[in-house]
Amino acid sequence: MSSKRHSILPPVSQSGPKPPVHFSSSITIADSALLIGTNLIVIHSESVIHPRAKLDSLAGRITVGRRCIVHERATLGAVGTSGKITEAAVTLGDYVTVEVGASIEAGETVIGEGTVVGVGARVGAGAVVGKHCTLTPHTEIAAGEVVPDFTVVYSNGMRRTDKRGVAELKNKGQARQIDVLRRMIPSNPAKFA
Amino acid sequence: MSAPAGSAPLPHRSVANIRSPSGAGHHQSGPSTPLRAIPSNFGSPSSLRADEEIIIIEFGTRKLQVGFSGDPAPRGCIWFGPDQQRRVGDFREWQTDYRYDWRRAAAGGLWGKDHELWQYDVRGADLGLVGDRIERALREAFTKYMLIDSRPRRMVWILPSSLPIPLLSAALDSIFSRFQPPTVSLLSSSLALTVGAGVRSALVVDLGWSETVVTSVYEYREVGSSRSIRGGRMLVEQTHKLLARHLPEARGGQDNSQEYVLSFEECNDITTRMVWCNARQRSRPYQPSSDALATVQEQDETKLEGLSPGRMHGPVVIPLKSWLSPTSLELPFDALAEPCENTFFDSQYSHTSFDDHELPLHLLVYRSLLQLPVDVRALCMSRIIFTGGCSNVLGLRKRVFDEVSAIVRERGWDPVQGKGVQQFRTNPNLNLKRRVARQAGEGPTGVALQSGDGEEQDGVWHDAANTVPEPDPFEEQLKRGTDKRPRVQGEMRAIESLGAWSGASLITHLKASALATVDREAWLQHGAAGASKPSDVDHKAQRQSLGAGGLMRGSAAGSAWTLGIWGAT
Amino acid sequence: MSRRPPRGEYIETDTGNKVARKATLVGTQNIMLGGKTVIQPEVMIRGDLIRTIQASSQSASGAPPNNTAVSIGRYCFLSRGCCLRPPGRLYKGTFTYMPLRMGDHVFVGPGSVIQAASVGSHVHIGTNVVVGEFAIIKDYVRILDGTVVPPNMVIPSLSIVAGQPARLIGEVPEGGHEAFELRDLYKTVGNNPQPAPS
Amino acid sequence: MAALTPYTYIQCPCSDSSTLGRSSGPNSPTGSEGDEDDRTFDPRAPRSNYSLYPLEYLLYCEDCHQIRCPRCVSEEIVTYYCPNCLFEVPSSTIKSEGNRCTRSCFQCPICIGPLAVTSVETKPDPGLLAATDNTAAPHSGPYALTCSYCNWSSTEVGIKFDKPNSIHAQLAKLRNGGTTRLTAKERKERRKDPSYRSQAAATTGSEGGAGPGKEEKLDLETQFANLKSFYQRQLADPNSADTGLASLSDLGFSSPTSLSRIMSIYTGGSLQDKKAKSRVGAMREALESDEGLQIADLDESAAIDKLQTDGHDGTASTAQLLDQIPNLGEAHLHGRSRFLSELRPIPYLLRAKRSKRCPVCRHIISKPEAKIQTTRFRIRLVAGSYIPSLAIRPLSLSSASSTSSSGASVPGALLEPLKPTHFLLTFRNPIFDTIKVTLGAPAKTPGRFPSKVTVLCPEFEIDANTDVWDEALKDSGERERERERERRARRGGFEESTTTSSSNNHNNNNNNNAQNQLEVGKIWERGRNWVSIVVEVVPPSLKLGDSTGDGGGVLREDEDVLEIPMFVRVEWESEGGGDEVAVAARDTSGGSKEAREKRELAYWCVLGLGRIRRS
Repeated sequence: MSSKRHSILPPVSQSGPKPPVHFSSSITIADSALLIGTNLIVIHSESVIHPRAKLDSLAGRITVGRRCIVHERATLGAVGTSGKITEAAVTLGDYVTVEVGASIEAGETVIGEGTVVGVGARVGAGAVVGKHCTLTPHTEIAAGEVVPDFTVVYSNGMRRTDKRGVAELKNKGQARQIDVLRRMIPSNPAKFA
Repeated sequence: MSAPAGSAPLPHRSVANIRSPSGAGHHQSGPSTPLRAIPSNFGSPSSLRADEEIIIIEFGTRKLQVGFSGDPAPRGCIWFGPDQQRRVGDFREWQTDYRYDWRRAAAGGLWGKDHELWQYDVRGADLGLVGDRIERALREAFTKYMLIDSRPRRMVWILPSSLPIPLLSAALDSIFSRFQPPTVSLLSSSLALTVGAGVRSALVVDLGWSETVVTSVYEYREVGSSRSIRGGRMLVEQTHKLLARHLPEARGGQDNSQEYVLSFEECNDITTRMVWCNARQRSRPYQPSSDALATVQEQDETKLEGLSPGRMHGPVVIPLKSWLSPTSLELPFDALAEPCENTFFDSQYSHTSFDDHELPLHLLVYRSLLQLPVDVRALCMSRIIFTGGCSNVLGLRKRVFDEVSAIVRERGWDPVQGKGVQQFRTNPNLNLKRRVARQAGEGPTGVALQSGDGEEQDGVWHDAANTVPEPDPFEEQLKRGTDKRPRVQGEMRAIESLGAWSGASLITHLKASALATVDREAWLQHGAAGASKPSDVDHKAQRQSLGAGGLMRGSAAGSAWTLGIWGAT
Repeated sequence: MSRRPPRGEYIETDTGNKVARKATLVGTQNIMLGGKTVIQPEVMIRGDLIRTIQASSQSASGAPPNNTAVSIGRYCFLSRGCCLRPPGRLYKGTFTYMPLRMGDHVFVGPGSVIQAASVGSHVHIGTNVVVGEFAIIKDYVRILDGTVVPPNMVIPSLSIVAGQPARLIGEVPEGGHEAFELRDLYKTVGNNPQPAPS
Repeated sequence: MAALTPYTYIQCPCSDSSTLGRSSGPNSPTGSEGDEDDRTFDPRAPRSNYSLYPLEYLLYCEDCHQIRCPRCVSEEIVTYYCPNCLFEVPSSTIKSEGNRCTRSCFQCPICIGPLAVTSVETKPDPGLLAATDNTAAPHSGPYALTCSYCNWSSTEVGIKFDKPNSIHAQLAKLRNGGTTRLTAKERKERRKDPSYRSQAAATTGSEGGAGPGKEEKLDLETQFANLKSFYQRQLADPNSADTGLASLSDLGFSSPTSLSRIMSIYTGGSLQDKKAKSRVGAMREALESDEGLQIADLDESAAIDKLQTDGHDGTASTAQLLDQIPNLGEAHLHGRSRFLSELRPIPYLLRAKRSKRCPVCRHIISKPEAKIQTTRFRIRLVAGSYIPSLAIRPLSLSSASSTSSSGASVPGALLEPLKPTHFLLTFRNPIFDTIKVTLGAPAKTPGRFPSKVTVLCPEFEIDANTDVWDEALKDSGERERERERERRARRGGFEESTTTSSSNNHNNNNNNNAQNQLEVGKIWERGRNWVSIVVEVVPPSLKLGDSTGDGGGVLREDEDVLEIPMFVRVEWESEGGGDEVAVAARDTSGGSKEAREKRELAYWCVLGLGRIRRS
């Protein structure tokens, strides 16, 4: 392949209005990330938004905490079952990881600090996931459900409590990962500003 | 290779048979159908035989335990379930969208039945299917857990002594024709348990799945056995009742037709996880008024013995997935003792109101002790072995033990005061005890009375009675012999056994011979029909417990062999 | 080349690769295709996540040849919407990505996400499968739909796995090997596809 | 699950022999009553699930010219290996180690995902940290096994390790909760010094109280060992071993004369000197824990309390308990094995490469290379390269014949009840002789919902699979061309219509001309080594209503799948074969046996066509 272009990136369908954003200066956001909607999108310091990640503030404000990683194709603020507009559609605490293809529906949905939303997992509208939880891949959290801190949801809905007490280590790891990512992902906050 | 094998055409070649398997079915009676060739064609050359690696298989109603002799524990344990009954290469159970539709199965009359290898009631049973199931389970065990090739190996089977012959022969058929063990030796589970406990006599209380069996073993011989339908299945049913009762009434009318509102799998799971058993209540008199309800007992459970005083009735949350809508149920912890209460004790009823086949456990144990001659009883009561799946119900063993000792304290071993003939008939305890009393006295005369209520129990029972005279004479010898070496007896005591499988492993490892040993060629030629009934072997045998003669003849393979106790019926 | 006027939904390279124009390939210079590989629309490959452990100085721009992030063999078939990304982990205290290597005749079902360290040859990965980081999948492996292969899992050859998390549920029978062959499938897509054989 | 791609299952003929193998004595009157009535094979009979196989599971014996299924081959182990670390395991160590990996390969007791060794002190995220580089990692012990899927850690059951390697050995010495356990050997030594007793009582006390008095609580392994040595001591006889054995067997298992024997023995035993013990006469019971006797400890109140406090979440599911291996390191955990705290990491079960022999002629029909890494086979005689493969496609009749088009034209679509539907069966001949195929299918499929079946062309020949190189070195180009032909042929069979099928040259297609309408006895179309015919089925309506006997009014699983049993007979002549096809064709009553040159293969198969729409 000709090495001129480093990517084959078919144009992103920038449908809908361009949402107002409030970015920390230290964030990393790929220019093929997809930000749509009408409400404010807040991204706090050192968070990383992968290419093709989708933040949709149509149903309310989207807030991404510090040192979060939102992977490709993850969707924050998907207008789910409840199409109603809320003040804060999706709120991610600090050190949250939203894995590939995971989707977090809009509607006062909260993801606690240090929680990992696994690949292809779905968090329903209004669900409140506690701190340092692990939602394994393909996990489904029903709308409005409350998941206590340190819960591990695995094998189609089985639950247990994470007793390892490695929260702060995971956060450290996350920080290191972010160091690497920001070197790899060309950030282009200007595009969304 | 054996001669018939050589002469017979290969089964595959003969199209006719393939075309109509059922039609072929008619030939079955013929002892030497050409198609037998296949089995005997499998590695008969002894060179192909595995160096003595004896395989021990314990058959249960719901699981198969398999391992090598000399091992302390089985290598693999295969549970029977609907997923095993699928075709090869059918992986639907793993599809994310697939859920086993238990409601259909339940409607088909098998709520949990498809988790059982067999039912003892063989009427209308597809024995071929039983054979297939055993074969598949065994194959899985061999390839997955034992990692052995398919060279023929000797086998030792551990079977409940009440296994009906049709089932036994179905099993033998499929194993002999599919795995070619040169011989299959049969052991009764209660014996294996006894050996596994290091004793020669014991009262084996097998809290099994389909029924609870109390077997008294004396000097390695089953001298008596009585059973009650109160077993694991009943317990799970009771658990289901309990849960169903606590489910919100908004059950949805469409489900009223359904007898079951929860899946067997789930109830079974909850039973094994959460169900426990109340300790015996000091306060309660032994015979409560028959109008006392199970619920009544709940309240005063705080002052149960053996429970820490500080216990509060905290509710237990149990998630239910198989209900119409997945939910989680809050139950008082004590409620989870009800199923066990109702299944095994039913103490709200007076003990006279039970039929022989549904005796509560403590009565069952007490009575089977009562039926024993004094000396045997003395030994057995201090060698009680609890086994079977339900012995895992927390507190159950102690409860049974306490209840029984209580009865003993109350009545000792004296016959209850019987009045009138009809009462003599209705109240089984009566004649039993009287018989025992007599036997203890002058022995054999007991037989006449005994025959009255022998109906429930197959052959073994009669043997029990009949053996009575024999122990007596040398029991004095025994006493004399052992006064320097005191044997614990006369006091209630429960002992731990390694379990039937491990016991059998010991027996085999020590090269002791089994109850009966079936030779492959002999079986393939005659099947169960070829087994000479113990009675035919010699008439003493009949009088012996355990359908004796099984051992002696059986080991002399070929000539006249029996199915041991299983051939006794 | 994607500058060329689109002549069909696939770009067909001279090595026989068929890459959908609608596929998202990030950091193509770090993606090695063995040839005759089909990449369907909406496939995403993260070539930009390269290993940084040996020389953290070099950035994604100056790419030495050893910088391969994702290497794919011949006759692989990446179905619509699947995603290949190199696995990353902490190694001696620092975080790095490691290359994802894929053999020949690997079928990746729609919507699956692959973060394995290595995928062997003749592997069939079903629909909506998640292969966790640093999983190692050997040859002739069949992964059924919806399976979640946990991180670091090793799947030996000729295995059939399924479940969440994945567990061995069977072995590929002797007669089943030919089914992994993807040449025919290769022909059924592209700008002038041919129908599958009966 | 509405969609269902058509499938084929084949019944290995051996399963009939098994049916017959069951000697039905007087004892088994009801043997295989399932299909006693109708003479056709019923795919829904519960038993058939055990005899049906997809083609790829079947092998073929070239010498017996027979299909061999997993049930009727005899296997031999080629190599043992661990599926996790992929190390080969010498067969010598297999048995002693319980067929499990003795390195550090474990599965999670909670979710059975793989466990990785991670350092406990500086705990890195196991999700991000692979097991392998702990050795390289700077940090040092203690270590734990952690699951990177469900985040379980062996510390939850109080187990930590000093070294990151040879976990298996370390684990064997550890009880849940971290207390060390003694091997039987150590136990013996320790038993000498009194100080141990107290300590033992202490450790065991935690697991529900030690036995009364000096009773020592033995773990299963030790109890077994003690019992074994006890019995051996009892049986050992200085004079002759066999009498020793005899004593147990006879006593034990009640020979008719056992009574007299017992008598003599006990009289013999009554002279009680220590030596008497070792005599035949002294076969006695175990009296103390050293001899394996264990007094049961029935007080489980502690466990019950734990059950209440831990609740449902504290207990293991039946599935989890299933994966556990018997914990020989503990005494009987009667009820207590249910608690999560009792679960232990599961050492990986080893796997084996197996070669397979024909049970009849003992020839090898499948033999993999011994090396673990390779997937090559030395020998691999799969049925697929000997018996015709069968592909099923729903057939939507083009314009020409209207009658019953649409219907199931889309693969996987539901079949309309009571509406004739057509399917195209394509038989492909893999062997290098022309084969003659005869199909037999019941007019009505068995079961509660019989559907009408008509095979339009039940008898036909398929030309040999000539082009060896074609198949051998899969030259795609050639196959391409071939497929091209088929495709166009399918589109109406114009083109290269030549003489009827006879010998083997590439381009001859039997000319079933133009818009092929359904003619009985006519092949739909034919290719180089394949023939496709049409089957017409009329699905039943799945009306339940009056519950038809068993199963009640409910539709059983898969009862809505239209499955037709079909008896396939394949005849061909290996070179030099006399022509008696016509003769043997009719009489199936085993005239085939005699025919030497003529080969014949016959088996039932089941065609799953699709699901029927519920009415």
